[in-house]
Amino acid sequence: MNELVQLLTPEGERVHPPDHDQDFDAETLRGFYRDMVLVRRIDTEATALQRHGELGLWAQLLGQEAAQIGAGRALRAQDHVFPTYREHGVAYTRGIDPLDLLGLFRGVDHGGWDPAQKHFGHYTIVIGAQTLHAVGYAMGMQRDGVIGTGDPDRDAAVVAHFGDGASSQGDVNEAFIFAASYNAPVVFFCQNNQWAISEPIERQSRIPLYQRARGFGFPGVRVDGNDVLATYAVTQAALQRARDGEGPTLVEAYTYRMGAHTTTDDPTRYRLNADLEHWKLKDPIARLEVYLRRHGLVDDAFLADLKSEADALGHHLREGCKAMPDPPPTAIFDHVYAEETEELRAQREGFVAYRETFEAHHPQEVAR
Amino acid sequence: MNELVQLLTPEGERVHPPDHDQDFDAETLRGFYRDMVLVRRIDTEATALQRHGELGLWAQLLGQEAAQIGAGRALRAQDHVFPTYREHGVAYTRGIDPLDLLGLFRGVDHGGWDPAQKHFGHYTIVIGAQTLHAVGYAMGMQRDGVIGTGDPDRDAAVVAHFGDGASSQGDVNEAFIFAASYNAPVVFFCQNNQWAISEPIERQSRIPLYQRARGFGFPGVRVDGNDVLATYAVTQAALQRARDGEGPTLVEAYTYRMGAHTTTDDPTRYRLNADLEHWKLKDPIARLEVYLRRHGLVDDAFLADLKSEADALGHHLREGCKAMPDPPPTAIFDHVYAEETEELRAQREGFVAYRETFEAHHPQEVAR
Amino acid sequence: MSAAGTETTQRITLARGLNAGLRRAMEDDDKVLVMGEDVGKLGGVFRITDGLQKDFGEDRVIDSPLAEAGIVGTAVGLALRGYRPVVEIQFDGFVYPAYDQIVCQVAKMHYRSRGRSKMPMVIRIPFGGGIGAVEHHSESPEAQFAHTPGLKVVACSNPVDGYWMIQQAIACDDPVIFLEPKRQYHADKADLDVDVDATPDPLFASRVVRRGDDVTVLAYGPQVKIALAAAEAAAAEGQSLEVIDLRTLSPLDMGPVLASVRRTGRAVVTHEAHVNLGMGAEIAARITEECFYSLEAPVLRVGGYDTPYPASRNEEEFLPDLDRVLDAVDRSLDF
Amino acid sequence: MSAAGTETTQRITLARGLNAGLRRAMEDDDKVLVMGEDVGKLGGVFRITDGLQKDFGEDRVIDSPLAEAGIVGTAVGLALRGYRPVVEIQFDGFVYPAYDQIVCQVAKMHYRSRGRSKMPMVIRIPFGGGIGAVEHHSESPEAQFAHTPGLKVVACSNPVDGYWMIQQAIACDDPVIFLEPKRQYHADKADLDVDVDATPDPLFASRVVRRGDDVTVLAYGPQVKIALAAAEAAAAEGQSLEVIDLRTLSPLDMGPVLASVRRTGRAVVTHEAHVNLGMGAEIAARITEECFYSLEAPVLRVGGYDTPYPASRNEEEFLPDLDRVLDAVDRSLDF
Ligand SMILES: Cc1ncc(C[n+]2csc(CCOP(=O)(O)OP(=O)(O)O)c2C)c(N)n1
Ligand SMILES: Cc1ncc(C[n+]2csc(CCOP(=O)(O)OP(=O)(O)O)c2C)c(N)n1
Ligand SMILES: [Mg+2]
Ligand SMILES: [Mg+2]
Repeated sequence: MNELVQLLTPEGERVHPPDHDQDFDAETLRGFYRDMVLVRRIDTEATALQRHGELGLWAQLLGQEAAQIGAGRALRAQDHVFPTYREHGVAYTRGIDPLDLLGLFRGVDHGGWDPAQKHFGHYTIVIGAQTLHAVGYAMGMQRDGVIGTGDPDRDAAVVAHFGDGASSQGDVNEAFIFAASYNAPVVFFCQNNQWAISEPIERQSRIPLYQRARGFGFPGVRVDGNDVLATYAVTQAALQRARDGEGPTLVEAYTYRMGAHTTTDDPTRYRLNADLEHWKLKDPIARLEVYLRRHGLVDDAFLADLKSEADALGHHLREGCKAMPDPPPTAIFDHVYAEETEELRAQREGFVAYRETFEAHHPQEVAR
Repeated sequence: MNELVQLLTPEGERVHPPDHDQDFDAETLRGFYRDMVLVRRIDTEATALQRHGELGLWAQLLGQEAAQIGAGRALRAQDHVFPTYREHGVAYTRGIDPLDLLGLFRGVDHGGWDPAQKHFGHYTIVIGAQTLHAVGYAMGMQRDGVIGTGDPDRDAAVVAHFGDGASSQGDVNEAFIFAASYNAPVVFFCQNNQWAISEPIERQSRIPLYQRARGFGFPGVRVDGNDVLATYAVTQAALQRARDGEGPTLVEAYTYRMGAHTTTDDPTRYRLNADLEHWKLKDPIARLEVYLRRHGLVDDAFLADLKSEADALGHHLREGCKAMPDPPPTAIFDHVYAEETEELRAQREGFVAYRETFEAHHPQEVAR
Repeated sequence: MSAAGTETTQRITLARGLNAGLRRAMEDDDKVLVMGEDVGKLGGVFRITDGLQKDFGEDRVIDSPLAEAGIVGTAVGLALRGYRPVVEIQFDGFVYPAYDQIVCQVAKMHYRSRGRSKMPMVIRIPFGGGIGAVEHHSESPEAQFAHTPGLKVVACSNPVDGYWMIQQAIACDDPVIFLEPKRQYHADKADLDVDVDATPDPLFASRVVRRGDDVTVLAYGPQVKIALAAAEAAAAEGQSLEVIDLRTLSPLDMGPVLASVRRTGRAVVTHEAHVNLGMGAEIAARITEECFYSLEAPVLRVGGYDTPYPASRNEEEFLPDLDRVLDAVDRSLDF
Repeated sequence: MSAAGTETTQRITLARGLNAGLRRAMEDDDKVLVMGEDVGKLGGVFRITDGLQKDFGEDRVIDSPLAEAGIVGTAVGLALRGYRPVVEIQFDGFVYPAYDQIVCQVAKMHYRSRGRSKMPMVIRIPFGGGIGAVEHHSESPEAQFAHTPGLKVVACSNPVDGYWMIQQAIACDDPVIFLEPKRQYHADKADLDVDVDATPDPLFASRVVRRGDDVTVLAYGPQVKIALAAAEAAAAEGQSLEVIDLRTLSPLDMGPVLASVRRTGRAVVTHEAHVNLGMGAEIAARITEECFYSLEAPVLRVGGYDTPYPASRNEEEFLPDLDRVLDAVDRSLDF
């Protein structure tokens, strides 16, 4: 499969593709490694929190760490990201406290960060809807004059994340059309983890997904999504193209969903264990670790420090999650509108009055 | 533009492309010519009827006769067509009385033929919606075992018509995905007449539309849509592929909308007259006429007969249209359901009773 | 091999009732197809189509690409070709990408063709909240479909109805939006008699599920259980509530409703959907038109508030519960 | 250069009022964008955006590819980037491909983000029938949007309101579904005072447009003219109708409505949308809840029948007209 851009093989060997090769210093490589380890820890902790009833659900990213760290680290501060519900790794690169990701899955809010401040949109659950938002946002950047000025601190681009299943949605294909028509500065980043819940990629497309882009008039690249170096290099190039005003690119990060779709899913009903075992050999973290160790770029002290850091992160998540307060009942009525209507105000008041009739009878119950 | 399949040049010269060449006997060629002349007459008459207030609207096909006759004549009886609102030429090849096309535009019904009997669906006005119906119908053919049996009277396929503008709709792209996924026996026939009302094709796609198909994993072909021979040959091949079980094809018939979008449109607001003049030189009927005359395949008698036939058709349309009765008022309530609800029956009865109160006062008014 | 096995009575959940009903419909008519996301090997995220692909094959139980307009749009084509597609929408909140196909195509095909093209399609939608889910997984979209002429809309509330109603909906020559209260799927069991030639209630009929004299409580889907619990609680305080399971939302079967309200003089409607322009509005308007002089109080409505569905830790306060129904009953009685 | 030119008073149609309002909003705030199919050179199929692209350029008046989800979805992104998109849906019946983006994204973004992401978008929809058009060109989808929390829904009925309301809707930080009665676009003229610093009525307010004592008639959009004509005709027969132009459908401004009904004791609501679950249902339910003891008759509803929109030769019978409004008034008075 030589159409796949790869810089680091599953065996941890550095290879040099003609198009996207790049040198990385030790610091950067260690950084990628650290990122992936920490992000996997976020995922493991959140999964455990779900098992312990602290979260209602968790969408695991196990196996997709390289794709997300590569894509996330290629961003500049001024770039903007539109995620699905699984981009915990990208969120982490945007400086979002992983605790803020849990609120949605715990059921205390629909997303705990400020999209404008973090340059990272809210998780979008309706498959594909965010890709159009990404294109519109990119059109806004065009109108703001932050494309193709040559100033690296000014030129910006957008990344639209989506999955292999999402590639079948009308919205996603319309996003391709609008992006091509307006030459919008957007990178379509598809994590092809080969499953849309129980449906294999073959149900969505009979040919490699990256080829879809050509039919809309812009380039598509397939990158080894379990190779953080390749993902970084390819995304960086695509982002630069966009910032330079050369328009959209589709990046297909070829990876594998090593976990279940979410914590409520049971993949044994629809896929072979052998498949999973095969992909474990391509683990994104293991291959970078082999490379780093072989070249003496990490030592035991680094790894021990990282382990402590991960443990601390785990602790932060566990304690933070359990301490996360439930929203007050009246939160139901907050922020429906920027300018609240009298109608809704009256409904809120009715709600409060109604609850007060109970409070009189069962004060504790209502207090929480 | 050698990507364009052409068998007959605008100057009426026969050329022989490597892939889709075909021999046509004189009878067939005269048939095509006759078809196009009659279909243009239908269009002219309907346009005139609109001007005289007999139709509320008419969607003209002027300039698209070759695309439609080529596509329509390539069908076998058992094939099934899903049209837009402009496929008057295809409808004619399916044996639909052109008068039945007028009802929709006169406002007496939403379509006057039986889709199952004519193997020609109802005109669909919501752009692109019918392409999914076409794929579903083709999936039904697969389940009925009428694909790839080798029996020419049994093997069947579907044609989904749509325009260049429609290529931007989510539905159309989803139709591509479903067709590819199920390898459905469907020909996507896109008449790229270069305009979606006032928007030029460049707004929808920056590359030739036929290339869209490749990104979904099936072939696309661009054919000279003003060349009835080429359109026929290319559609026939695509249909045969579909009937043989080899899956979908996108045919882009490259043509030009010589009229307005509809009779209510004013193209002078958005396009240059020079453009139209340029395309007049590529007229689909003129070029075949030149060819037929040059090779002595038509004589004055044939042309005179055809003229009488067209005149008779015009007469039929004019008289038929004017005589078309308005639906009775209660038609509003007919066929909402296959199994009418009591609720609706009551509403209908209320309507009748209400009108009867008027009848008592103004008998004539209600009678119509 | 039928899910019924050899016994004539089973204790089943709503999920099993629907599964058995689908199975029987597929056995009875080989034009019946099941389509949707993950309906094959997985058996759907709620397992309603469990085992069907194994027994009926991939041609009849079709895993669709991830695109709701595509699913419903291809189902339209299959229906035009003579099939009877049963479409599963994975969650209520994901029906909207298919909204155009449903309201402009599915609903209008029979009318457009003046009866020549039938559209015997069932669109199954697991609906409503109460399962602690994330955004878009707890919606109640029924009013929008009920407002659309050409569609029929029903909601089942219990395992036995699930079994029969799904078969009746599939047998109906009109498109039916079939709402399934997802929080009931695995909640309660009921006795189902599958082998007898039972004559179930008609599909488009409401049913009095508890007799009473003081106030009529109207509910459907997930709220029927709550209305019954409210009636039980009210009885302890000497109030006699009549509870009607509406079952059909379009058409409405107003006969039993009007008869009841003429007797009780009071009505409360409850649903999870937003109150504003929810089913309760229509029912209140019709009752008032028909029983103006019988009414002792205005028809009162209990429903989801007019806010988006909240984060799940707030859904208990958002959803109508026994107390809110009783509160409305009291307000009606005090009027 | 403003459409207002130098005169302060113009006689304008609704189409011109909207055009002038859009122009002024674009002059006042350069974040305001216009987008949609054919809104550029053509000026829209109804010419509402006539001349705007010429004067404000292709970056601010954007011809979109032919895809409504794409139009609204990209408008969401533009709004998130700080723009104020005004989207034109070409005809009512073509809003449904964008339905998912509208109800799941536009309506919910502010709530989802707990107020961090505003969604100041206007979605203009020419709505209603009466122009003899083919299928899908005469729909009245307002109830579906009014049922959706997070959206605001208004309908203008005359040229002066068109001019002011479009500007107010654009200035609103919430998404507004802006309904324009297409059969009124070029029908009547009114005097518009553009240069004075007028203080128009608030956007979310109903307005009594004719005083009367016997029956309150509630209308919006294309039905306001009909309600006024009915009042005129009724006056000749000695009946005094109060007519209220609702103007805002979500939120409803019930104050003037309730005050009127408390006085008249009778109300008739009229709209082109299907009666079943139309705005009339909600209004009837609310009036009855609030004015139970003032009502002499149930609130009566006049509307489109519960059928798909018919072929245009039948639309006259389908649409509520003066006679049907008066018939309801008579029935109310006879109750
Ligand atoms: C419109 C819509 N339909 C269905 C769903 C239910 N659903 C949630 S995730 C999912 C599969 C998504 O697959 P993919 O795009 O490959 O992303 P992945 O989950 O693999 O990251 C489905 C069907 C949804 N969220 N939205
Ligand atoms: C969903 C939808 N949006 C908008 C329209 C209005 N409309 C009717 S025809 C048309 C242009 C169609 O262009 P194209 O697909 O190229 O077909 P053509 O009319 O050129 O044959 C538009 C925008 C519609 N009918 N349906
Ligand atoms: Mg996937
Ligand atoms: Mg076109």
